[in-house]
Amino acid sequence: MAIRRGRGVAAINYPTGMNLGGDPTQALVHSTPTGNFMVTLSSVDLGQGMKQIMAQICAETIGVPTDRVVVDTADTDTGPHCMGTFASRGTHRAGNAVIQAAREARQVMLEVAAEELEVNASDLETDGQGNILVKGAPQKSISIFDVALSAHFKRGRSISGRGMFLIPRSYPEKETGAMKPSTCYAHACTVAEVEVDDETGEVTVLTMKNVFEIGRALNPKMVEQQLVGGSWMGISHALYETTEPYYPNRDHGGTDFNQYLMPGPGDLAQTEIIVLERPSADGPYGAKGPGEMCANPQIPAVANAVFDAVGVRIDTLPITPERILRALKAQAGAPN
Amino acid sequence: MAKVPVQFTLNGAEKAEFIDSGTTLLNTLRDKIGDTSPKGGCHQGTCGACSVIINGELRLSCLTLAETCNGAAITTTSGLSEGGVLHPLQRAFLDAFATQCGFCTPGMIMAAKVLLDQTPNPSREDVVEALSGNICRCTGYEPIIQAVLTAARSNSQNAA
Amino acid sequence: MELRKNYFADQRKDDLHEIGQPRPRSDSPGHVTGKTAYFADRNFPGMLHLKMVRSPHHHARIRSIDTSEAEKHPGVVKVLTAKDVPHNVYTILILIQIGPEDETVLADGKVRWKGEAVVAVLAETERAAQEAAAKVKVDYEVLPAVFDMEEALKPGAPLVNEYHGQNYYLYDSGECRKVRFGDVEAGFAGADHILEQTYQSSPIEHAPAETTGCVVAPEGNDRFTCYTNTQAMFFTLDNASIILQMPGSKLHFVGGTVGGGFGGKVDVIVEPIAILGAKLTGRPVSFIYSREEEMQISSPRAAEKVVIKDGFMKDGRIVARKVTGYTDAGAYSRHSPYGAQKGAGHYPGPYTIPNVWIDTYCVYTNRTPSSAMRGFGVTIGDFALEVQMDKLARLIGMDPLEFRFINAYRDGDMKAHRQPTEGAALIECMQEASRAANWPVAEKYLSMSSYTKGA
Amino acid sequence: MALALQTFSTVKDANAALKAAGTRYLGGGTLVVRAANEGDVSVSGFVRSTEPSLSAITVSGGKVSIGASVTMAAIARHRDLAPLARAARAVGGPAIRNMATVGGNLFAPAPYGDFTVALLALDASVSTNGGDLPIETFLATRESHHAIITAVGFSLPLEGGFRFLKVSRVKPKGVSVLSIATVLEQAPDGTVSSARIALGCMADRPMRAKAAENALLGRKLTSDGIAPALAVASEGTSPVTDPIASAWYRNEVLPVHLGRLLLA
Repeated sequence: MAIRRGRGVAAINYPTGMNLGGDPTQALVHSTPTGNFMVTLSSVDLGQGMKQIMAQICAETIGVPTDRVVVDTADTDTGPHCMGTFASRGTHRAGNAVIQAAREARQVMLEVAAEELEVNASDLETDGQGNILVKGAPQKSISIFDVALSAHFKRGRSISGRGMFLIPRSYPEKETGAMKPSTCYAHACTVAEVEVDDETGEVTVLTMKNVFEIGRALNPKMVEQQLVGGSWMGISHALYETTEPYYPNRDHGGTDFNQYLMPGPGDLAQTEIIVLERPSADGPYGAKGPGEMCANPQIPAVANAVFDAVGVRIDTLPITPERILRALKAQAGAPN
Repeated sequence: MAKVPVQFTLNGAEKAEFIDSGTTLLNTLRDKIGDTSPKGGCHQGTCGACSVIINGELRLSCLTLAETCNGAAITTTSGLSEGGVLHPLQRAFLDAFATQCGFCTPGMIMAAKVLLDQTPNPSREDVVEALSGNICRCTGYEPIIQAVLTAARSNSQNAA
Repeated sequence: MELRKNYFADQRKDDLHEIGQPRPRSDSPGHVTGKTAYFADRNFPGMLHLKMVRSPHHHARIRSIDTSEAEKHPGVVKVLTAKDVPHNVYTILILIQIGPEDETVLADGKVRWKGEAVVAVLAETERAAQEAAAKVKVDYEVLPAVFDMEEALKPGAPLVNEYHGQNYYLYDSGECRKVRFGDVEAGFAGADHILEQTYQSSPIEHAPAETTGCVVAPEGNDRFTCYTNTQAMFFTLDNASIILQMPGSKLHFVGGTVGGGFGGKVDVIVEPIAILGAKLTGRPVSFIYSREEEMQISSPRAAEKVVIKDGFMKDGRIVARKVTGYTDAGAYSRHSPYGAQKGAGHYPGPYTIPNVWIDTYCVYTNRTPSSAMRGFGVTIGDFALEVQMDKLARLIGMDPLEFRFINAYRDGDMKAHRQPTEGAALIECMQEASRAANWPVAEKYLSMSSYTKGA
Repeated sequence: MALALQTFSTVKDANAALKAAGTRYLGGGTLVVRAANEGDVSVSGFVRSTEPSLSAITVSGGKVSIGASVTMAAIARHRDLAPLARAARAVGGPAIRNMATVGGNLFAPAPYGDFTVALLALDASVSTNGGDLPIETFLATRESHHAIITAVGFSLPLEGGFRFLKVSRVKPKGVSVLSIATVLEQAPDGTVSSARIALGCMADRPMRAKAAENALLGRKLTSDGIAPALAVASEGTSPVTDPIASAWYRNEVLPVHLGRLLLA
């Protein structure tokens, strides 16, 4: 018996958005009478944290702390249109729409503040803590709480804004395929280290070192959530997952979590995540979509590591112990 | 058809309901009593999202008939925080960013609670074993393992 | 996780108040206390449960359907067949003008995959619906089925889907989406080495913790509220509106808190039939996939086949790449025509190659209809591309990481689909990976930059 | 029809109720409640008995009796059953082990039923109110077995004489690729004097590896000593093919894992 070790690398990029279909998302932002802000969307949070990220984007743009922003999403009676949560588009598309809506609301807010402070709106700035200050004369200030009260009860203004972000549809040119399939690209390079049991074909992923370039980590802890979970799913795709384990025979597909296989908590690779940020030109605060691409590079990295370990290529996913064992036997010239 | 009575304590409060015989505890808790913290992820016993604690033991409420729980003390995740203060495990899950979609979270917390009740200073292997019946598709498990280890440490610090 | 701020610092503002801050998630307290409300946490008095009778065959003609015993079963309130669905033949991408309509809400005359929905049973309890579903009698004439994309594309193969008329999606560019850049044959002719390899994958299930489903409640005013875990609210509402021939103003969708999606909840499968059930009975309706349905009935990631032929030089430059990609849509389009052409836009990967030829096919077979999943149109392509890169490097005795540096795209490089590269960062990712994984590469690669155009 | 549960204080009364068509005995619920939840309409009612003996574990004079309602968790933590703890812990995750019973495990189809593999190696007897059956006889006919299992009995193996291995793809709790239980006795010179080897997943129910048992007799537990046993380990197997592994794979790796267990 031999446990053989190998490592493999893979490098990838990933497109953000659904340009080939046309890709719009809208957002509305308004303030409450006491200067809290409501973001209204129809975008869906699958667990990736869309609600929190939209709140941070709105807060940054308006100039208030995030806990003064409430996100109301995914009620079609109130929320304006969003294409949906897929194609790594949520943060990018909805984020841009929220920025636009928040900017418009911020402008009204500054105008009301300017009237209260008897200065020009262009001379005002926010401190990020809930106050509006005169640039260069910060002792002259007003709270956003008071500005909102004034707008509602005194000046009859709606501190609100509309956001619309549309990537117009790109139609591929028929003969050449010229097209603009994406808005911006995220990047990754992953190195996987594995051990392969050459008598059973079992693979243990020892380490997974992932470098991701994602534009901008809007909330680093939430980015980490996506990337750690994605790295796990990449390993799962590489080694475990299929609904048709014996295709072209279509029987024996798993119907539960015992028989549809994925790595358990005892199968975890030691996972390292490193994030680079090259802001995208058109993303909200430079963000790109990290949610999908983070599960891609591990698959070929594991495949290449398996080859490095035992010298057989498994070019069909998933790379199961059975496929490795059959390949090892073929390599050894044994009948199988 | 005739209903049968069931009676147990849920998170310390007495509950009595009339249910159809053969109803699972999961459906009784969710549909009759209105505690939706246990989730129905599979109804097969393969995902752990419906985990509850019955008389101190971790059980799957989807495979447990409510009638077999008469007189039992049942704990669910909705009953863990007291007076608006989160249980240390809940706090640790928050701090470790150990929830994404959140659907597996109540079951994970139940499994972790039983572990810490029985093994206050668990090893990583103990935690892995304790969570092994609970499926998470989002996190890759590591943040959850870390959350449980952190909660154990904070418990032992408080006790010291 | 480490943020490596030394890269691209000149392009970034790091002094923001809220952006870049690890704020706690506002939804997590609900998650850890079990208070977060998912669609299935809504329970309405008098709610009916919908169970689907499904095809046991991969491909069959339906001779007859007899629902009489099921209708008489105690607790059954309504049994639905194709004739009850106002606009039964649909396709979801019709909203962005990608037709034809090719799928039935409930099978009408034919089933094209094992598991296809044929009859919907609505009953007072899940158990009654299950028992009644078992009493529905469907008489099938089994037809030859095709499960392999190459077989399906051969002349004389069983026709999977009559709405297409052939076993592939017909793009405006023909049988496949094409990308043509440079002269790939000339590139091969001038290459030191040529390697052609085939890569394949199996369908992959999203397997979210929460299964697909919805709960529909009549509002009492001709409107219906649909609590759903769809990934796309208006996309689902608008498709439901078409299928039900019901103005969108009559529909109210509430969702946005989903127990995992990964692309598996974009198909508009459960909502229309549940709304129809609520409309025809006047009762709330719950239609929630069982775990078995989630694992075997809901769309998986497509099986794919990717053939890559590369011409490359001893010095490591790839001079020609030809990619033929096949996406197995299964029996119906759903999102697959989009995914296949997204692949065409993705190849030849993040590398600058002067001569490229890409054909991507969306093929129909009698497998479970596939659809979007995390990395749609790209994940399997990246597997193929990056294993191929490893093979090329080893063939010329070059370090696989250095080989990628030689070919990596940089700002300004023209891509095969004729967009200049912007915002590249592949080189920097590889540089950092070299360091993090202790995988040494020559100094000249460590001093490269995505900012400067390649040779 | 709703799925009513009938509870009886005696096994005798429960046995009588089980005669009704469609009724199934409710042990831990991991098999029958799941079947009902999944829409198995052949299940029309549950029957259970609360007779205390069903939950009893007795160990005396090296003889063990485990009531059919005893859970895997109860076995795993029982001081006198320490050698079996590994096999009991091989079943499911913690919640399943608190529910799954010895009686239910006897009926669990492959790839489940790991504990029964251990019972087969231990040459257990299976008890009902009608008497005792050797476990091999029971397993061969378990589909037609309608009387409630009340207990299993066996002799505790000698110190170190019992070995158990479960191989799964998912750790730490995945279901079996295969499982192996062995009860070996060795002469003072280290040669094997008696051997029982039971296999899980190598057929649709636990089976004995009789050829390997015979080939082990008189041999030492060394690489060379066990080689003849490994060579015939797959004799008579007809492994299941399921999403975990194919029959081919199970047969290929059986000798590998048996060898590792015997040399451990």
